[in-house]
Amino acid sequence: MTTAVPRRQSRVRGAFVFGLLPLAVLLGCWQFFVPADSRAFPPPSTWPGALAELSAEGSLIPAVRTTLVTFLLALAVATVLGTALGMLIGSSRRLERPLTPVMDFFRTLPPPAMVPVLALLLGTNTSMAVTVVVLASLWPILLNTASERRNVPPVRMEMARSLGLRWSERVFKVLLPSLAPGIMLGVRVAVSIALIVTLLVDILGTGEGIGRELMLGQQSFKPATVWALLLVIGVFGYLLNGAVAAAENRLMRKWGRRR
Amino acid sequence: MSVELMSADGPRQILRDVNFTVGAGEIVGIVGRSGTGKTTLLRVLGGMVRASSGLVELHGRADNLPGTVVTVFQDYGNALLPWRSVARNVSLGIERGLGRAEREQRVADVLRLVGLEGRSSDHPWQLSGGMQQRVQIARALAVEPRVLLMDEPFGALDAITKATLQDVLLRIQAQTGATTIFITHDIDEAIYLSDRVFVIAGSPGSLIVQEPVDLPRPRTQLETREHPRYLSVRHALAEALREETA
Amino acid sequence: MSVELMSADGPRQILRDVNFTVGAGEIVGIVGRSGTGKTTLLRVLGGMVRASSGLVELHGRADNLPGTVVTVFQDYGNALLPWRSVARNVSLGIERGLGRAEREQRVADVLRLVGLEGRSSDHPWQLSGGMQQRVQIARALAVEPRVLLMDEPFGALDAITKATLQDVLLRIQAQTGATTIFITHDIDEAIYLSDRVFVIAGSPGSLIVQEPVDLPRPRTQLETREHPRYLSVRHALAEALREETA
Amino acid sequence: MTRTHSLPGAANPVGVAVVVVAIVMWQLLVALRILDYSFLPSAGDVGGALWQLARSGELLDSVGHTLLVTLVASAIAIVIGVAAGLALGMLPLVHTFSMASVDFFRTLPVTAMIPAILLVWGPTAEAEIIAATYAAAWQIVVNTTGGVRATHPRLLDVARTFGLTREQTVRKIVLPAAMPAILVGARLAIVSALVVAIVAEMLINPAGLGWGLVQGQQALQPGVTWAYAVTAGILGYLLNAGLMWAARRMPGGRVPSSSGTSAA
Amino acid sequence: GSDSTADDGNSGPLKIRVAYGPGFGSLPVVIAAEKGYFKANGLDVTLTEGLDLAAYLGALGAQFDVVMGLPPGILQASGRGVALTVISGLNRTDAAHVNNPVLTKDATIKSAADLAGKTVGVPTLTGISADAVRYVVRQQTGKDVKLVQVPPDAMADQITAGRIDAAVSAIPYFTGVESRGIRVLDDVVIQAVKLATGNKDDSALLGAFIATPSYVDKHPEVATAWRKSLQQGADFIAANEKEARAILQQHAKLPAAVAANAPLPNFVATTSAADFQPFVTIGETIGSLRKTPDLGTLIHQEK
Ligand SMILES: Nc1ncnc2c1ncn2[C@@H]1O[C@H](COP(=O)(O)OP(=O)(O)OP(=O)(O)O)[C@@H](O)[C@H]1O
Ligand SMILES: Nc1ncnc2c1ncn2[C@@H]1O[C@H](COP(=O)(O)OP(=O)(O)OP(=O)(O)O)[C@@H](O)[C@H]1O
Ligand SMILES: [Mg+2]
Ligand SMILES: [Mg+2]
Repeated sequence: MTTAVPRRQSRVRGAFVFGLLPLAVLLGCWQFFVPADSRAFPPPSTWPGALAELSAEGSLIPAVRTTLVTFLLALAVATVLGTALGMLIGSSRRLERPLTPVMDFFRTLPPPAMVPVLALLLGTNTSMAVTVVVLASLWPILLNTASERRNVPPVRMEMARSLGLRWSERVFKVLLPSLAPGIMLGVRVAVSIALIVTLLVDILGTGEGIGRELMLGQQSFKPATVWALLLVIGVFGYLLNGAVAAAENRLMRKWGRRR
Repeated sequence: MSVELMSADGPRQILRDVNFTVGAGEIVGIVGRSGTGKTTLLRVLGGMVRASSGLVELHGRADNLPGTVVTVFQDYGNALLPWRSVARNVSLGIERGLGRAEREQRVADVLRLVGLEGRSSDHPWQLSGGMQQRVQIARALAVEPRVLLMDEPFGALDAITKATLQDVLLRIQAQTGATTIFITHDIDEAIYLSDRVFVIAGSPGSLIVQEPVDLPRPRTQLETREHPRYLSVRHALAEALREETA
Repeated sequence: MSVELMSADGPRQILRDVNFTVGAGEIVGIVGRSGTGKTTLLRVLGGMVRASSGLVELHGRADNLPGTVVTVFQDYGNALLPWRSVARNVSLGIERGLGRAEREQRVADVLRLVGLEGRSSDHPWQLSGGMQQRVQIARALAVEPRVLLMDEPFGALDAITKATLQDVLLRIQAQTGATTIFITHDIDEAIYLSDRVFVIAGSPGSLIVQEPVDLPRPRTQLETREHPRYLSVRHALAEALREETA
Repeated sequence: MTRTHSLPGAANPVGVAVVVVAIVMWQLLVALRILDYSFLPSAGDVGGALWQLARSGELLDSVGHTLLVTLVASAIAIVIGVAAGLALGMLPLVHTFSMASVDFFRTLPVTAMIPAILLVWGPTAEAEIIAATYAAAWQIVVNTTGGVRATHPRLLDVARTFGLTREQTVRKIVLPAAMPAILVGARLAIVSALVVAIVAEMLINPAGLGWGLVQGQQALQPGVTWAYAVTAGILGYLLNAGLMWAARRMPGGRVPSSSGTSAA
Repeated sequence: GSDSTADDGNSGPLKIRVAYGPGFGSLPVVIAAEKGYFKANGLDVTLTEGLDLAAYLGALGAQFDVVMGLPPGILQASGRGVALTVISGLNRTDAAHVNNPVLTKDATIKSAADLAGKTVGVPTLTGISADAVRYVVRQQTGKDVKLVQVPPDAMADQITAGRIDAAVSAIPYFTGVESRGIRVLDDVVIQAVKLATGNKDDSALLGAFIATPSYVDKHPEVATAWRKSLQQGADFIAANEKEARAILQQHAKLPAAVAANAPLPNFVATTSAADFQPFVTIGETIGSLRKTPDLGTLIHQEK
């Protein structure tokens, strides 16, 4: 933990690139060992073409935009809501006990079952899509925040009170930063859930976005398009998580928690 | 006042019938064996724990105005914010109200008082134990509290730093007139700083001695400790602490 | 040996050219001002930090056998396992090798030595600061280490508990012959316990004094402190510490 | 202030009361025709359908199937996820050379992979288990990795000073320190496994609650559809409660209630 | 492949694995299984019921020997080079057997052509109804229509709630919706087929069963036996509608009223290339069909 600071930085950057090694190996094996005419597993070399075709149709960019808007909006709402609720639930057993059964219940309702109901109540528009995605991706943030809240040393909150900090100061200057590692962890999990559910809602709800292209590809037997889109989604997830991880790393370094 | 806390086997009484009044501007040192409830008493005074019976009043009021009663905690490791630099830890209590320039001035001042002027951009985990405790003291001083509660403030410090900070405390207290209550394991420190020394003893802890220290002020490390009254107070306190053990 | 650590503005040298040999069974006390690198030195000895130059050898070997060198940390608050009870914290180092009955016996023994026999089922956060530190000491004693490193072990304790534990340490050390290196801010404690007292001073810290304490053993709190040699050692050390400040 | 952290799952009258209030509200909203959709039946209708399904034994069969798949998938996911998370959290080399791929793979929607899974494993419970495990494992991997990496450095110093072997350090220090994060991961994972099992049942393997849901839709019986959805929710709650119950009883694995130190 | 027939032929009925979508449309399959027609025709059928027909089609030849498909999907798969042969038809829609009517509350919508620019619910975004709506609107107005996926059972509610302007329903989901003030318009698939054939044709194939050519080569008797079984099922339904409905009710757990009153499609086990021609036109027009398959080899020809 001593001279690791400069190395740590390069390790983070290294992880960002070298971490793709297993994926590269997998794709390589796929390319060379799976027969070129495989119906379900077309070799990766055919994917860019499929993507280009989609892009030439003019449907790729708008689809990506639609999906991105829903996803980012939902992730932002889920982060704010999850943090706020997690903070409440983590700080009070009196709130946690009555809410847990209801929360666990709603957590388990499969999103495909929620979509029709919310479509009824809210309409098939972006706000419905965002609601569904929030309802699905809220939980990791909420649970991680609550768990982190229970682990904040009591001395820290007492200190804030003792210094005469206002409620808002205690929350924003002491509590939220204390919870940041937990929130970050929750966001990292939520990112993938939110993306997956956004795609699902693309299909079931708004009928637009990458999810729709994915399903069209699947139902019209264009496996290369499907895999290419999955690659795009994966790369997007990887970039996004890279950003979250970088933020998390910075944070943890400030915390003195990284070995 | 009495205090009960929960333990593995039900509630356990920590403090019993502790009653006292501290005058404005008075300095009170609390001594007592480990685990007798000194920290708990300070927590009650600081409003962090509710007494199961009895109450705490400040200037005749049961509720504290924010920032008037500030505590320096024993557990400095958790009382500092690891993500803030030393300077920003110190400024935590004065970020509201004070202008930027004035705030930076005040932070620089208190850091100089505790001898950490060069370390303002380090983070707490880059400091030694004693330095962390000094940051905590600086943070408390920065808000210029009316009542200062300190739990073993100088416990992690070497003799020289300790003596320096003791004198800093006395000087600042004389300037601001802040009522000061502190816990220490060092009888000499208790006497040197205080107007009265309390001894907490027993389990559950109770206040067995309130020894007045009528030594003249300003005090100095050399002269005060040679004063005859100093020795007699020291004797009385040592007696009280020893008796309890026997 | 020298040590560098990273700070906000690049690497900072913490210790410079600290070289010494400690004989088997010797007791060494380290004193020095806050922030001079005492804890860092102990971390190097305990293998938690690598020296940027030089090396540490134990009985001529550069690598430690597990459990032979045990450290008691300064920040007891972070060093105890919050999810384990007192007894299970203490048994951490002896869960391998020892039979269940023998282990429980040993845990009970060391808890009695540090005066916590009634608190074995409590969790660390239910203990006072001094009690937590005693749990940490008990945990180290339980493994019967060949080298015991302690960072301000008795800093959070009142005078009586401290004296008791000092004598416990001396008795156990005499029985086991463990090499003991400890940091303290209390010169008297350093002298009372040690065969040699080291003074670390300056920034970066260096070892400026290695004062032998040739007081007879066994030592007792009353007699030893009245020994003429005691006073002369105390004088020499106080001098060394003061000089450094000037 | 008590810091004993009794976990949910024990008798929880207040929690039950909240559920009852929610059900009554639902019934009222439908009865007062504020919610007036044939697709959204009243709580009473759903209760009736539930009772019918329970009496005919269909419910038990469906629950049995889905529960089994979920439990097996969760168990596999927890074992694999914790192991992988420990490796990623503790071995910098592993972290460097695979974390980015983890981030890649866990963003892939399982639903899109279900056809591929069907192709390899067929319309079987195994296919469901594979899909559910895939979805669940990532949550544990990420949470375990995060929890492990946030362990206070002093605790690792303690492990080192007592000469704990790597295995002991993991078992006695790192795992318990990361346990709150792992438990959160497990709670998320169990629910993921359940949801994906249900989706797989709707799409490729006609069995269990998922198929019951589809049948309710096909049969124009929203009561039945909702009965299955509600059952899924109840199952989710019970699985969670069971997980927390098991966590409390894990040998030596008391859930730490506080990573901080005494307030004393 | 006559040698392989000898393998199984002697040792009892041939085991085949079949996947199909649930619902009224596949009633003959249920009846054939229930009444033992498969067994009588030498087939030992293992049935798998599920929603994702595309996934089943993808697993053809691997996990399944015979799967159900809808004409647009079959054409797309074939056009994409998936080796497949249609071995039987299943059900049809025509003026007397309306299967996919447009539902709406909007007074301005009189026919499918009025859906231009509207939001329309369809059961799946790539199915027959979706293609048909898009085709009709495109042909008659040159405009587009916004499609959203809505589970058929939720369509009436969505219309009532004003979330969608109209929906393309399916048997049996439009039964009784008039009582909620929803109008049931013409079958949009029939309309599309009429448009695509220049009014020559007014009936459309809705479902079919397919196998891989190699499987059919290896087991030439399967196609015949399968078709025969389905036809027997269809005949049974025609002759014993009540009992057939009871079996359906039992199988799909339908409420008695729905099972008794919902219209039944027209079940026909045979099919021909002509049935697929309109869908080729539709698919090419709306762009869902990129490469047109060879209709001449698509349908299984008995040798
Ligand atoms: N949160 C708590 N729950 C239960 N018991 C507690 C709690 N905090 C402290 N105690 C108990 O109360 C008693 C007094 O503790 P306190 O911390 O006040 O002692 P202290 O006088 O400050 O000791 P020290 O000098 O060692 O810091 C101890 O026996 C301790 O175990
Ligand atoms: N992790 C770290 N990163 C950077 N600098 C550090 C780190 N740990 C300690 N230091 C610096 O090293 C110097 C010596 O610290 P150390 O903890 O060894 O002092 P100490 O002698 O134990 O002091 P004290 O008596 O106050 O505990 C200090 O200036 C401190 O700021
Ligand atoms: Mg205390
Ligand atoms: Mg130190």
